[in-house]
Amino acid sequence: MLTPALLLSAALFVIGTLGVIVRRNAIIIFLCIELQLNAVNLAFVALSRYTGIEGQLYVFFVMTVAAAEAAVGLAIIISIFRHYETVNVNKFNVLKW
Amino acid sequence: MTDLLASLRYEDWILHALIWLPLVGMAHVVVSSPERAKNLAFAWSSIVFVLSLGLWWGYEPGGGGFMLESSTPWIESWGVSYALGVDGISVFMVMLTTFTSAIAILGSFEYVKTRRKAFYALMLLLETGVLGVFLATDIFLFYVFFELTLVPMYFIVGIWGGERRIYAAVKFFLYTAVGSLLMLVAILYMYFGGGAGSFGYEAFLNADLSLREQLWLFAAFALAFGIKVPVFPLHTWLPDAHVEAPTPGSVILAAVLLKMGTYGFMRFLLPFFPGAAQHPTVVAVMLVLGVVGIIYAAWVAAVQPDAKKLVAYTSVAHMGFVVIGIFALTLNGLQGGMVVMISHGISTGALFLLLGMMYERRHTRLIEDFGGLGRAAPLFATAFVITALASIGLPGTSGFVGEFLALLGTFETHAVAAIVAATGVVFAAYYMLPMVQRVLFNRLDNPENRKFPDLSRREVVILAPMVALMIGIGVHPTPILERMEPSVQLVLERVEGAGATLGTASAGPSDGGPPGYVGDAGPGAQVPVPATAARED
Amino acid sequence: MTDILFILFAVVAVGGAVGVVVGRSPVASLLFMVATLASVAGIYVLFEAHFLAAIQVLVYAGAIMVLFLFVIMLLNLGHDYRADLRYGSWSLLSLVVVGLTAGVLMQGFSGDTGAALLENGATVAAAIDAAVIEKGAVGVIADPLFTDYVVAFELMGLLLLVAIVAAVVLAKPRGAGEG
Amino acid sequence: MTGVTTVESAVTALAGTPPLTAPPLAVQEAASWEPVLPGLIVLLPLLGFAINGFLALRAAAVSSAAVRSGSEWDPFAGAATPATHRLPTLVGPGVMLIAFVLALLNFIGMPDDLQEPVVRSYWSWIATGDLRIEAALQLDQLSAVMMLVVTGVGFLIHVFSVGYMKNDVGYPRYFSYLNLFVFFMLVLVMGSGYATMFVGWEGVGLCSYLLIGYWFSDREKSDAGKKAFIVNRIGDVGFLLAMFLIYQAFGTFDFGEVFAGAEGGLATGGATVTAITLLLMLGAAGKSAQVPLHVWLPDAMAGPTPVSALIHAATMVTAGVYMVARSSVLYALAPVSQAIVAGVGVLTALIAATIAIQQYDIKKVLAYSTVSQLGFMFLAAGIGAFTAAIFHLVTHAFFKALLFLGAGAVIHSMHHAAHHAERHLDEQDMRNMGGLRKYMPLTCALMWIATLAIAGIWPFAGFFSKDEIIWYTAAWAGAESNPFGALYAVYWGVALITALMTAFYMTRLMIMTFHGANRTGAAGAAHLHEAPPVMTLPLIALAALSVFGGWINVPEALQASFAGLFGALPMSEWLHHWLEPVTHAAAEIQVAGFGEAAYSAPLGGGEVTWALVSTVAAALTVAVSARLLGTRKYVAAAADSGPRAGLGRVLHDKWYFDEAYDAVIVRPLLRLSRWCWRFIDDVIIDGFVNTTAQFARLAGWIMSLFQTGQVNMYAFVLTVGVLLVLGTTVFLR
Repeated sequence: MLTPALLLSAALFVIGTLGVIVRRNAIIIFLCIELQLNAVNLAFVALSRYTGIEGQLYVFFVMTVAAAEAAVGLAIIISIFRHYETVNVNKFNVLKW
Repeated sequence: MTDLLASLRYEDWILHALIWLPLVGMAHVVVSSPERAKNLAFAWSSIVFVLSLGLWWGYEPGGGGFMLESSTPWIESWGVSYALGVDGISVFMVMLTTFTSAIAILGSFEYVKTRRKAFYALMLLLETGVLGVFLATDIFLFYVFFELTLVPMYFIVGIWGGERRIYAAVKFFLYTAVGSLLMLVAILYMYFGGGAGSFGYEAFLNADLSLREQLWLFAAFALAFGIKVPVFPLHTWLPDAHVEAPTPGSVILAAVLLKMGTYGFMRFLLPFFPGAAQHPTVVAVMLVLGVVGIIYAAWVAAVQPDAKKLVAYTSVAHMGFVVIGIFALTLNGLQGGMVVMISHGISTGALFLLLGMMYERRHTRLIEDFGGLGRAAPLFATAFVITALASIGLPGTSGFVGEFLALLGTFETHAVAAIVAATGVVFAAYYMLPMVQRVLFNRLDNPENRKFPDLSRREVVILAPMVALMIGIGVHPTPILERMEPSVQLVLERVEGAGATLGTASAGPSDGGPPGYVGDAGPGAQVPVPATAARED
Repeated sequence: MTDILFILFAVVAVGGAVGVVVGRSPVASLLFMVATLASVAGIYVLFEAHFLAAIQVLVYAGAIMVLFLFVIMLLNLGHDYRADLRYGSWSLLSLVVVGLTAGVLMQGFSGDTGAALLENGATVAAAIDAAVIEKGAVGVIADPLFTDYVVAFELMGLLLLVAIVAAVVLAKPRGAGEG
Repeated sequence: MTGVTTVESAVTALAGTPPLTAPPLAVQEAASWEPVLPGLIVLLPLLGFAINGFLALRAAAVSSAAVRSGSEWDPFAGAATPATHRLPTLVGPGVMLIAFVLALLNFIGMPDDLQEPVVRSYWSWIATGDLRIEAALQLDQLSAVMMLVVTGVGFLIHVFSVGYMKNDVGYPRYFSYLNLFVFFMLVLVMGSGYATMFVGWEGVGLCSYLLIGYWFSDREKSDAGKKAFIVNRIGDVGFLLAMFLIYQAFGTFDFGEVFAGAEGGLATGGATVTAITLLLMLGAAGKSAQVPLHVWLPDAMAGPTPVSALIHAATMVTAGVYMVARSSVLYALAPVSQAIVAGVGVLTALIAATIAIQQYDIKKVLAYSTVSQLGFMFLAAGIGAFTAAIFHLVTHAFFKALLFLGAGAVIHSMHHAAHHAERHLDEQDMRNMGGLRKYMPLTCALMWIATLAIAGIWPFAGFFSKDEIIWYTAAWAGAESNPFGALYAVYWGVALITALMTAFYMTRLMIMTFHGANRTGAAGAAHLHEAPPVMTLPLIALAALSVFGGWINVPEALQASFAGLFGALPMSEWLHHWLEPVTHAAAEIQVAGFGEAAYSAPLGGGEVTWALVSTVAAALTVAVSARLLGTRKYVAAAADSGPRAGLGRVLHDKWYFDEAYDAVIVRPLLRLSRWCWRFIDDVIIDGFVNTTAQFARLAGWIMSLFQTGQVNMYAFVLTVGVLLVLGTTVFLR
């Protein structure tokens, strides 16, 4: 059952990647990143059956980081939205050289 | 004096104190108020200077090796240690640094009006960096300090400089960084490939390098130091940096930072790569660059409309004398090079201070804006004339002793180079006297110049010791020469000793001569030549 | 039975993921995301990772997604769908690249690397199962977490703290801190 | 020291004879002589410099404050002259007087049989490795004579300056420079080695620079100072290089060791010694204004007239002659150099004399006359008549100082007249003078003495010294194995002609200045006056020396003839014997090389005959030209621009030396310098540097195209990157 799980993980990952590339809404980009993280988590869990419990520990850590990232990321989005009145990532490009 | 120093256990702490006290002072300046910054910085640099004076007695010229050595492991796994030491070559560089740092800080009181805390903090940081360069006996530590000096100087030029300060600062930074990165590569090569095994000075000395390797590494080191000196085609950063730098920056740059290059020649280049240093092509190239630097820079200096740029070019010419003195590989040449370094530090430093005083009063550096100042400001004019004369090497001033010895030493082994370089003496008058004339003499026809205030008491205090040193060293340089001699001799022995073995193996210039012939020969070795000349007749 | 469940969860998860990407409004995407998360949690259960499955539902699908929802509602988004999704050659190109990535990944996963892994998989799985019976689903995670990985665990705590502070600072309106 | 031994041993091995070692027996006795405070002689002028310099700075502080407030300070306007202007009168000449007395004591006390110089070393100046340069002074017969001239004539000129510079604002500064000059000059003549001598050598150059440009506000004057310094430095390079060669050959700079080494170790006419002497000659040519480096001296007349007298006539410019005489051993060993030195000397004498004929500026005439006389000294030094060179140096110091100071008195007087004249009056132009005898009879009389002296008319000083030079040229021309005998004969002829030209242009100067009708204009003429006693007293002293100074070296052959008043004149060949310890080595070498000098002229005739011929010819020249020029009508400078064309114009314009240097050296050098700066520095080197920077900037610009600021784009590129990495790991496994 390992291979199907990994294939599923890969599928979720590339869909998430696609989302990051084609969407402009910062929140949805965020969601897609979460999706990618979940795909990786899935691979970790699947592999933990074959390598040891550490895989699950990593998932635990990833979730924590995801939570922290979501908190900070969303705060940034709020802050940017206050300034630009939009969450369209194409609209904020002041860091462009 | 010696007893007093011994009772203070001077030798145990002095080198560490010299390096780190300016940093303590920097911290103090940072936490103080902008109004007090200048006094604090001057106080700290003066303390460092006074402490360094003890080296005059504390340093005993023995066998010429490092004195007051101390070493603590720093990064043990790489063989890096915090190793300090002082010898006859570095002791005067250290004293020159502490002296000019204090003078430069005192000289910046009126010049620097903005961001004073940052300025004085950077000046003290610069002092730490330079002292570290001169005192480090670990190559890694040396490199760290060598690079450290770039940072404060970059900001000093970039923040308090003139109109084109950004260009000048970036040019200065990139020019020097390019060279030192190549040197880093060479250092790493010696560490890994040369079998040095540690970054200690002795370990590098004993690195086992073939002549081919030596030549490449020599090139890398020479480029790094040659840019710092600066040697002829690598000099264009200097005039820009000098012109844009604030007065104290110029003073430190000319007096000390350039010396890091020639110091590197003597401390690292010659002893590390004796085979390359004796290679006839290498010697020829370095001598030609030195000679071209002397004459070319003098010519270019002579047509500068900007007084500061003129003096900047004279630095190139002066350092040319150091370069030929060093690569003549004679005792007199090396000693002369050292004295030129000291003398140039004092006289050019003083010239920059004087130009700074002119700029503070008139806000222009163009020579044509001045004229007749001798009538409006006689004290200023007197100091200016004496300094200019010391700069062009009038006998009785420090400049003469250095140039004379350097040329004499060069003449012993490379007469043609010395003959061409000696014309630099004429060209020195050719660039300096017209400037002196157009600034101090001629009619006082500009009403602005009529109001030119004479030296203030603070300015007299700045210039008096410098003038005294110029004349003092010119009249009685022997105490300095005898302190340097063992160390310089040691450098020479290392070059010649190693060169003799390499030379016979690689069928070099001493081919056919008995082994050790070069090594045995002191300066008197050339004497048989005239005897042969007499025989021809 | 597990195979059927796996296929079911997999289909829901992939469908949800596609829904996230193409969802018209952020809220729709969010709800698709919840579906995906839930089915991934289900797959966790199939892999005997009960504790993670619970956390996935509680923290991820519960807390984090609600946080997203709050933000979406706070910012009152969801009206500029046309400007949101990039069409045309860009999405085609993206599809190609992503498809290639997928292909490479599939190729990588379906190779024979796992042979050795699968061989001792049974023993590892048995050991985990035994540990679960002995310490419980939570204990089997908690035991290494508080022994071998305690430093990392503490750092996680610190990270969360920093994140909280950062979030508060960033989200606070400018100038609100004074007075 | 190893150097010397190596040379000696090498030479010993070659020649098979032991090198000259044993010093003369007189050393033991000589060592017992203690010179009287030689250090103090040098130190006193330095002390004077320090005091006067301090006063000068004090005074300058006051005057500059006045300048800054927009007025001018007149220190003599108030009721009492400030101390800064009173003290120098005491200090300046005072230290000179004490120094002169000390020098005199040393001179008198010096034993006749002193064979080796007495050296007093004070500290080790430059000591490193085998190089040992001592800060040491040396006393021997030559330096004693030079000390007397420097301090003696120097003292008289200091006294004269008190009157001449009385109303100058920079009075203390003037005396500080003058004292400093004497200090360096004494170092020059008393230094015990080439290095020490070089200190004085460049030092006097510095003082010359400062004094020529003393009135520095005047552009022309400060230009002249600068020119003097730079031209001198060209010579100094020669000196430097000669020193390097000397060090290489002998391992020392010390006179005693160098000469000992040269005598024993160098073959006559060898390449080394020829190179050394030629380079030294370049140095001497710079300092002593010999062709082609003579161009600075006429310009140097921009300085105050007493300065011209002291530095540019009596002492500094003779330093080159002194140096050649000091290095007599080396020159004797290099016949080629000798011939060149003599040739340069005689050429200089001729060229300068021709120029002097067509000058109108009284100081310019004297300046070219000085150059010409220096040429005579060089001729003497070149042919190996070192005593004659020093002799002429001494007598020239007397009468040329007198001429300059006399001219100073005239200018001083003219200066007052110019203030009141109805038109602008160049106070130094002889066309504005004429008939001054009426107003300043004493000066006129004294200057006539000097004129007769320089013209070489018996029994004045110049007769003996110049005649000796000419005679020795003739004598050595006929030496049996002199390879340049014919050349020497030419020198002799030219020297004779030049001597007559000297008589002519000096008579012209006197006639134009003191005789004929006055051209100053009535208003100005009313203010012409004789100089005050403080100025005339030194003139009288110098006049006495100009009359009797020649008697210190009456040639033995002449003593019994008319020239020695048939044996009545005392001190026959005194100077010659006095300098014997210094010059005998060179004389021996020369005799060994050339054989004995022939005691007859190329055209036949002995010394007495030719002495008679030359003095009669000179006297005739003076008489005839005085008669001819006396009747000639001169017009005032304003209406006269000198000869318009022909040789006269060329001479008036000084053979176009300055113009040629300007066109061939100065301008091209400036152009080259500017080209180096604008092209090599700015275009090539900085161009390369900046192009490198531009390249980096271009690369950065290309990379920045990817920085669109669009997150999607970044993600896309990131994915492509991941794809590439994954692809390689998966497929290239």
